[in-house]
Amino acid sequence: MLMLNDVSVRYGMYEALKDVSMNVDAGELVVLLGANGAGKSTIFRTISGLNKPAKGRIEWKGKSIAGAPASNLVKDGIGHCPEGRKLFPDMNVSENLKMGSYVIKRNKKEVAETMERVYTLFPILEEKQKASAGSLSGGQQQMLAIGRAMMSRPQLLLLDEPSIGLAPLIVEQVFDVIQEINRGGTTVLLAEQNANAALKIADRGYVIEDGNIVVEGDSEELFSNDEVRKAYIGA
Amino acid sequence: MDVLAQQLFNGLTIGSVYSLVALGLTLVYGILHVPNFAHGALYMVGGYATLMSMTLLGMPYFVAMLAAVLVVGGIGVLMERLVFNQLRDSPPIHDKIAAIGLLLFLETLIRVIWGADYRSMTTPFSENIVSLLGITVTSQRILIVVAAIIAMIVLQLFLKKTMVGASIIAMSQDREGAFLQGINANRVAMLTFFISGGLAAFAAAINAPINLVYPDMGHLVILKAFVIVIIGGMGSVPGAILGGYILGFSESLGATFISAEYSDIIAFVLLVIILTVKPQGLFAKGAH
Amino acid sequence: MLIETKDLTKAFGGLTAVDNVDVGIEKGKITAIIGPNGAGKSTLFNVISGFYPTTKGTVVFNGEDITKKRAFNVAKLGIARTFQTTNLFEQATVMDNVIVGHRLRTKSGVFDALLRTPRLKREERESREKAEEVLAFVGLTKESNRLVSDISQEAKKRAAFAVALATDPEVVFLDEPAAGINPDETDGLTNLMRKMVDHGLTVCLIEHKMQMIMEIADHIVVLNQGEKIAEGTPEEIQNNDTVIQAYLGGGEDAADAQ
Amino acid sequence: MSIFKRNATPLIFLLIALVVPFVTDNQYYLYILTLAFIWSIAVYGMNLISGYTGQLSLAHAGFFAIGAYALGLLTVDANVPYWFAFVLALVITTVAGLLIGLIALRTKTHYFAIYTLCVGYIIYLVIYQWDELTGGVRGLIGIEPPGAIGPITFDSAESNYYLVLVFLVLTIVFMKFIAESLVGRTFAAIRNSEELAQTIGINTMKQKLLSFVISAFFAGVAGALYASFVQFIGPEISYTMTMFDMLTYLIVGGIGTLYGPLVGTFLIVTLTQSLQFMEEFRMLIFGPILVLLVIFYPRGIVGGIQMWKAKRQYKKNQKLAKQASNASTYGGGD
Amino acid sequence: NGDGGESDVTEEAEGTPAPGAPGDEGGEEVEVDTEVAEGTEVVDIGFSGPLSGAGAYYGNNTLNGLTMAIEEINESGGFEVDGEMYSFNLVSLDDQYLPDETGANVRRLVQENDTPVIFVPHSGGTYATQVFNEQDEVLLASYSSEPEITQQDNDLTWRIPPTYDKYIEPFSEYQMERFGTDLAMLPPNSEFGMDWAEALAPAWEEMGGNVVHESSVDYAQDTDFYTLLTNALAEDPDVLFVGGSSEPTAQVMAQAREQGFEGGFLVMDQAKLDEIDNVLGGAPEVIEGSVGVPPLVDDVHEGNEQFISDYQDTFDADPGSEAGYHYYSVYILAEAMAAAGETEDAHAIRESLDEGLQQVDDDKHVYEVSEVDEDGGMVTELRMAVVEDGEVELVDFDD
Ligand SMILES: Nc1ncnc2c1ncn2[C@@H]1O[C@H](COP(=O)(O)OP(=O)(O)OP(=O)(O)O)[C@@H](O)[C@H]1O
Ligand SMILES: Nc1ncnc2c1ncn2[C@@H]1O[C@H](COP(=O)(O)OP(=O)(O)OP(=O)(O)O)[C@@H](O)[C@H]1O
Ligand SMILES: [Mg+2]
Ligand SMILES: [Mg+2]
Repeated sequence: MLMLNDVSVRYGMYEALKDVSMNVDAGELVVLLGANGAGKSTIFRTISGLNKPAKGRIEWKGKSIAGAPASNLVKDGIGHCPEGRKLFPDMNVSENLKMGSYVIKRNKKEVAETMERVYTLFPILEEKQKASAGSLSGGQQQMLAIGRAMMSRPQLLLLDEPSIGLAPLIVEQVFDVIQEINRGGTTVLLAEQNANAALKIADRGYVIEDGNIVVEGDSEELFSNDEVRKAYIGA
Repeated sequence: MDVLAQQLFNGLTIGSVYSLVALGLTLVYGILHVPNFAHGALYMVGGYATLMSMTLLGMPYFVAMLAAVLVVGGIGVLMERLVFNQLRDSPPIHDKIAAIGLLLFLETLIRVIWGADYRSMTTPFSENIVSLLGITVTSQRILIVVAAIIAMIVLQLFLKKTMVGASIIAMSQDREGAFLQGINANRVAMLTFFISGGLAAFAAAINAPINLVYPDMGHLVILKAFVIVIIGGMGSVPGAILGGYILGFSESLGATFISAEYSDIIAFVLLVIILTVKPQGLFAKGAH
Repeated sequence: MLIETKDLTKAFGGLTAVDNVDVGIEKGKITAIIGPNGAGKSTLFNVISGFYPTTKGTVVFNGEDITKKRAFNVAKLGIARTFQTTNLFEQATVMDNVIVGHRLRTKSGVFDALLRTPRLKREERESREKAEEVLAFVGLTKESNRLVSDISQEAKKRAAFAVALATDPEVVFLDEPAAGINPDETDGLTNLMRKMVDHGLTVCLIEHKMQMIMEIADHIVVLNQGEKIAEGTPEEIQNNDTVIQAYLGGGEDAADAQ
Repeated sequence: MSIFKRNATPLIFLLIALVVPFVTDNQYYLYILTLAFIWSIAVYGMNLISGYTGQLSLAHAGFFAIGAYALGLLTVDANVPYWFAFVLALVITTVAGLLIGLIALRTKTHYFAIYTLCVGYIIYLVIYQWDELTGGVRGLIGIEPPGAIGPITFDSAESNYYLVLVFLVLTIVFMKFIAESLVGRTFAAIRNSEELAQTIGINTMKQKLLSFVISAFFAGVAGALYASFVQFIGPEISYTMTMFDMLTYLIVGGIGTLYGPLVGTFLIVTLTQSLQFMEEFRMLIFGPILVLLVIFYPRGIVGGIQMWKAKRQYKKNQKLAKQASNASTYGGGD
Repeated sequence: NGDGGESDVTEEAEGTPAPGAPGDEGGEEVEVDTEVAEGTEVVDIGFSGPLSGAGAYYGNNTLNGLTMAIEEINESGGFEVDGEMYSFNLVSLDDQYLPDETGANVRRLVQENDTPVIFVPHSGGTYATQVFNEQDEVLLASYSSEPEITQQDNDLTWRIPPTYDKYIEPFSEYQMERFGTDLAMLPPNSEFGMDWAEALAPAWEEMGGNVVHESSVDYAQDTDFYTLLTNALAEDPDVLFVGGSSEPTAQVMAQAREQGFEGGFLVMDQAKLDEIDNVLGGAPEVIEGSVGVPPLVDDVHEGNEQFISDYQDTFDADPGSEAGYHYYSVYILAEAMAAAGETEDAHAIRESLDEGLQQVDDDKHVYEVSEVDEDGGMVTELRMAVVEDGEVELVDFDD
């Protein structure tokens, strides 16, 4: 469904991605592992149109999308829950969620349904509907960001380190939700440093180092790969 | 005649105009971070567009007003496309300079086409005098106050209650976050400039009948609008409205109780005092 | 203790980012500060280094109360720091960046500049020599004439170290020095930090890379939601339940990266 | 020898400037050149704070006017001897710069720009309204030409030209010395990042204030020279439009460059004169040119030339680097 | 001039627009506005005024007066000086109202066109020029009613309009009689307005009146005049002193009526009653009881009939006094040159202005100027215009 072919991305002179190739099939949950600064976010930003690739091809549902503006890709079914959350701090929780449904805004029923679903997944958000996003705790903000990304009813959901800064208990909860979203039919591409937890719910994974894909395989393979264990999972 | 009541109404009138101009400025300032020094020129062009639609094309007042809003809104969009969009990543001084270039251009253009002389604009409301509660006003002045308040309410409803309006706010709060919801940045930028220009034209169209139309008419107004935007907080819609009225009232009361000569200084002194006490502005949101 | 904070508190509006924290930084040692995102680590640095005014509490450096001192004065006393997001003068060369780092140890002003006084010449020479010395120390001699915007992420980190070292500090505060660079390069930076200590400097750093922390830190302080929840040697911290709960992760799920 | 070689181009221009009065006795050319030199001194002042230190000040037409009015009032109303009045005028401008700077510099970025714009406007309004002191809108007439220095008098256009030229050269040398010294590095550090400048022990407030005060001083020098050159001043010299003119000179020439202020002022002043016949249409061209310039040559003419030179140098270096291709950038030190 | 070796008579005219006089040192092109007559020597006369920017409207009016007169003179074959026929050629430069620009322009005109006379229609430019015009030997023809410009001991200044102080007494007397003794003053904050206000207040009080309110108004920039009017009218004045440019003045007057003012207006001479009436689209009830300077078009007599109708034909607008005076002054200048027998020597021309004035044909007497006095000021016989029962009437000062 999603395919990257020899994609390179530069920030000025610095080459953050070097000939990256990968693919995600419909319904899969694929995890992207890598250290700080390895290039995970860059891959996501490039897929969702925030960065333009210097070279290479990106295909989504058979169409080339490299360089397309982010706003079109959202309409096309790619949802991105970005690093740093990027919420609208002065809007309240329900307004933030509404903004998430921008591309399906005409379909009132669908919007209401999806919002219901988000509230079921994260009951705390329903409680805090009227609180401004800026006043939420880190964990709540992360839930809101995930919820907002779901609001556009994406076929592919890009989740950039959703567990960052969350207490372990919440982390577990978030991973459960991701799994549930995936089971509901949404394809998920997930970036994580918490390899252990991620691999548990993922079908497949890629390991990225310094802008290169260095290892790929299904979850068990990666889990049992010694180097991966050593670098990202620990003893 | 009750001087105080009359002055309060005068403050309300002039405050309405200030608020409208400041609103347009604060939108582009807060959302696209463009301190548009050419905004006063848009106001001026709005005055001419209304007047010329009435005199040259024979349009009725309200139609001419609408035409002016569309024309000046369109100029705003052009400015965004051709100039400010190109300058998005350049250092902050540059868009100010470009705005000054646009200001010079627009002002000269008008002068070349229609000359530098003052023109007056008569509307069906100009001569209709109403006296109530010890104050005397023309219906044009009532129109200014009522129309401005309606325009502000409509704008606020548009921003708060419609998705398109919300997308403008969203972009002001987090640009990338907005992109990721499918909001087309270019469209929002153009829309913002359109509204901003339209508001300037609207302000000019309702105010010109009690004043005059001439190429310099925007100079002082824009300076004061900057003051208002800073007092009210950059990008804050309620702040601009409140600031506009604060200034309108302080001027009319200041001219009465302090000094008429220095009434134009009030705005600037107010700003200097505020920034002296609070360098980040009155309604600054936390430090960065 | 070289630096000691007492009841140090920093609030932003309603949010208490640093909450009654007491930490001590020992001379000639490497102290690490860890904790989840938003725990208040960077804020703690900002308060100690005079960037943010303190809400409550004191900071004592070498026996002197520096709580109320502003950033530039703190730097003059010998506390240097780097930022979490590398902060350099992008459009200048590495050398120029580092030369200005020594400015606080020079005295010449406008009149020296106009009269080209011997003092100015001497200080310009000293600044350049200092810059060369620290660039050699961090291993950037070859890059010294390139624009900062043109060098690699890792070189930028080193350049930031060099700028900090050019201020002739007694102690350096490093905010996530290894963020955004690969494991190999991380080792390089680890060695560099060790070298700094060997040269008599005191190092205090924030890091999320646990392997690295456990390897080089003499002492670890753990913050969570603005509060200090633990401190001790790497072994103690690794086995501290509270820390595992809040940061390192409990259960098998969160055996944590790196 | 090397000093001459390094500064060859400026020195050639200086030579040309020195011989101009011998080549032509056209008073008009001398007048225009003298005016252009005076304005560029003011623009150099602006460049120091706005270009080198990165704080866009829009109050400098005000400082220019303070210098001019101080000189005018001291010579006309108070009959102070010329050069004493000149020095006093500079002291007054500098003190005004210090007081305004102390408050204004607490604000940052846009706020600073608009704050100073308002300060400039207040200066204008005060000059305009306080007619007991300033003559208000009528202006000040009968300002003295520069007083004699020993045997040298300044009653001819040529002598005025040389006097202003001397001030201009001194200004440029001053700016060059400052820019290349540790002080200049300090200002540049503040421009690049105030935060970082503070961490490396720079008292940014003090340094910004220093830069601001010096820049006001130069605006004052220009104002005082202007007053005694034109011998009549009115409030319009402090108006926002004057400010915008100065800003235009700076941007066209190249903000933050050593010769930008001179190049920009000279070019626009002479261009304005030669396009006199276009009257109103001049601005129809200038406006768009200004816009295009900031879009395509953000660092003005001088900056553009520097960029072009740097690129050429870079390409050369790349070639050399390729030839001697060896990697290894650092070795962890020892 | 002199040792430049060049005379101001630079060429034999060919009947075409002269393309920047050849022989200019720089060969620099300067705009030339008028056609010269065939077979005559050409005298360049200079002009520096606001032709762009906010003052362009005013500047162009003054220029219109000049060009009209020059074209008439040239079309009629020129004027005779010392047995030779001469044409005028106008060289105009824009100074945007800025004194330093005027300084540059005047120098340029002297340098490149060697003009013996230069018209400057504002006092700032006049002051800036007075610094050096004696040295450069150029006659400064200043259109400024500021009395001070002829008190600078400048031997080469010619003040064209009457000084404003002449109006004050008769205006005051009339209004005091008709409406009463309480005066509220709203002068414009321009130079002219200040001068008027400073002269009017003491004169009014001396005549037994009270000044109940005074505050200057920025007629050019204020967004709304209501506030100031409310304060002025709160003092219940009988007479209101107003007047900047005609259009804003009209606004102020109309708004005063809106707020219930029923007294008279004492209108400063910058504003013209006819223009005010035009702006208001004919509002007799507003201008009723005004006293002001007679609009040129209401003051038709033998001397200006032709001028007014020609002007209206050419420019499709009524001439104001600035156009009228400039028109007149060109004829005076031509006669003064004839009287001096000299087209170059500014001193000689200046000395002969009064003589020239007396020689001007009766049908060119746009105004009734009796003399050019010793200081170079023109002395005009003045009348005032009053609006009584909706009609503008002219009243001689003695009446
Ligand atoms: N806007 C930018 N400009 C310059 N360099 C950048 C930019 N964004 C990222 N980089 C650099 O690109 C590299 C890859 O960054 P990226 O954010 O993709 O990493 P990541 O794998 O998401 O890391 P993290 O775990 O920290 O989120 C890093 O070295 C980073 O410093
Ligand atoms: N200038 C500020 N204004 C308001 N709140 C702030 C400010 N700086 C930090 N905070 C808040 O203070 C808390 C602590 O932030 P801090 O940057 O110190 O965290 P940290 O421990 O360094 O996290 P990280 O590991 O992500 O860098 C956060 O909630 C942050 O949002
Ligand atoms: Mg990332
Ligand atoms: Mg941090």
